[in-house]
Amino acid sequence: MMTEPLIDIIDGPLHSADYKWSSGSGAVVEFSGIVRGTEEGQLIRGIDYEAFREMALAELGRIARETIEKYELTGCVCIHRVGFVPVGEAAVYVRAEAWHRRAAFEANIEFIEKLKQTVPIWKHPIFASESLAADDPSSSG
Amino acid sequence: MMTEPLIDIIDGPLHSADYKWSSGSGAVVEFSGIVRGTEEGQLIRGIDYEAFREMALAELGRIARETIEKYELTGCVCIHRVGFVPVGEAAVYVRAEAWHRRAAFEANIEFIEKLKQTVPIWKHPIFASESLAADDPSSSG
Amino acid sequence: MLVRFHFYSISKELAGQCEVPLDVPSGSTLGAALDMLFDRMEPIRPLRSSSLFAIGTHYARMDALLSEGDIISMIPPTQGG
Amino acid sequence: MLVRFHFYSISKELAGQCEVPLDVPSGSTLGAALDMLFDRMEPIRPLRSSSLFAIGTHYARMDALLSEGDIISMIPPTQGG
Repeated sequence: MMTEPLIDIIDGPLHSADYKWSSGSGAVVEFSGIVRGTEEGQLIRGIDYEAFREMALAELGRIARETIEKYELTGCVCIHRVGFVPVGEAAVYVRAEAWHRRAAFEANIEFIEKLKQTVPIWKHPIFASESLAADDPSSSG
Repeated sequence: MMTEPLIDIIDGPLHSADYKWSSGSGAVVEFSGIVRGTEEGQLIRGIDYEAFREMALAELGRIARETIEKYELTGCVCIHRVGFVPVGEAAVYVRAEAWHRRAAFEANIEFIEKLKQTVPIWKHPIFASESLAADDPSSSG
Repeated sequence: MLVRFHFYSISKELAGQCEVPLDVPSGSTLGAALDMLFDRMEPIRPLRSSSLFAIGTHYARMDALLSEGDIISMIPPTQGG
Repeated sequence: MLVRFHFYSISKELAGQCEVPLDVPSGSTLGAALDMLFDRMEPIRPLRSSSLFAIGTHYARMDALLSEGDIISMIPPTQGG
């Protein structure tokens, strides 16, 4: 029986340990993409992610099923966060499980490449300067 | 300042979520090597790992420092479990953190290759048949 | 027949709205409907060549035939991950 | 001078013990000490070519000079990970 992927788009913090791995896996490779502190050389507070949710779920599911089949994965998880993600927190999590580690690594790398190409999710950096201006009472009226 | 690795050899279950990632990481790649249910075609209950502990720690530290330097890692964790590890549980955990995901993936893959080559740890599979014999009162007296 | 265009990210910002209904001739292709859309909405024209388009939740080619009520999403370059 | 050999895994099983002390001439190399060891301990001889050897916690070459009290570990092919 073909492995079913676990795919989700969530609005709050990502807890990868919540997703148990499958029996039958010999290698589990996990990737977490973390929001970095700068965007185009400027300090940011975080990134606001926008998604076309139904299609993003459909695309992630399609990529997952292709990857499971190609690499004979025993498990596959992909969770993408939307809304505001502060610097230092994970915006995306991909897990590939396989009998051998090489398949798990290659599957994970390929999953993320494909995710970046076709999944309808966009980012809007929130610059540190913006937030400081917004927090400054002297500039609010 | 060079990133310091976190290296350990432990006797009980491995909880990778206990090791927080570093600020400054944009990509976190984690590998868990899970004990599989068979060894040389025979069902097993688990694997008993034996280590030359001081040297294994020294070798893991050496590999970690080499990998950190080569891939400019912002974080590096390696935990190897010793003693009996049941089927389905992780025997080894490697994490590489970097600014970009490619470095984190390559570093992790290389770390495990090196670990397998030089770290003095050995495995002793505990076959299902052995355990059944040991559990069987009719064969114990 | 009526179809609806949905906009996201930069296409939403430039369109100034997230949704536009459009009456197109029955049997229109996606490409023909887009020609009509971009004729009317000058601000999003520069994004056409870099964007993909989906009918429902699937990417579609320009020769795809539209049906009454289709939702066509304009997908500027994605940035997930 | 006295050095000690430590055995692990299959080398421990074949040696039937985890540690063997050996008196070797001052200034002996690792290779010379191993020749003495394997002369005495026939059961572990088949493992020599596939094993590495460490002095303390570092892998050592056959021409490494031993010191009084050194601990030499016989490392059969490793299986971690």
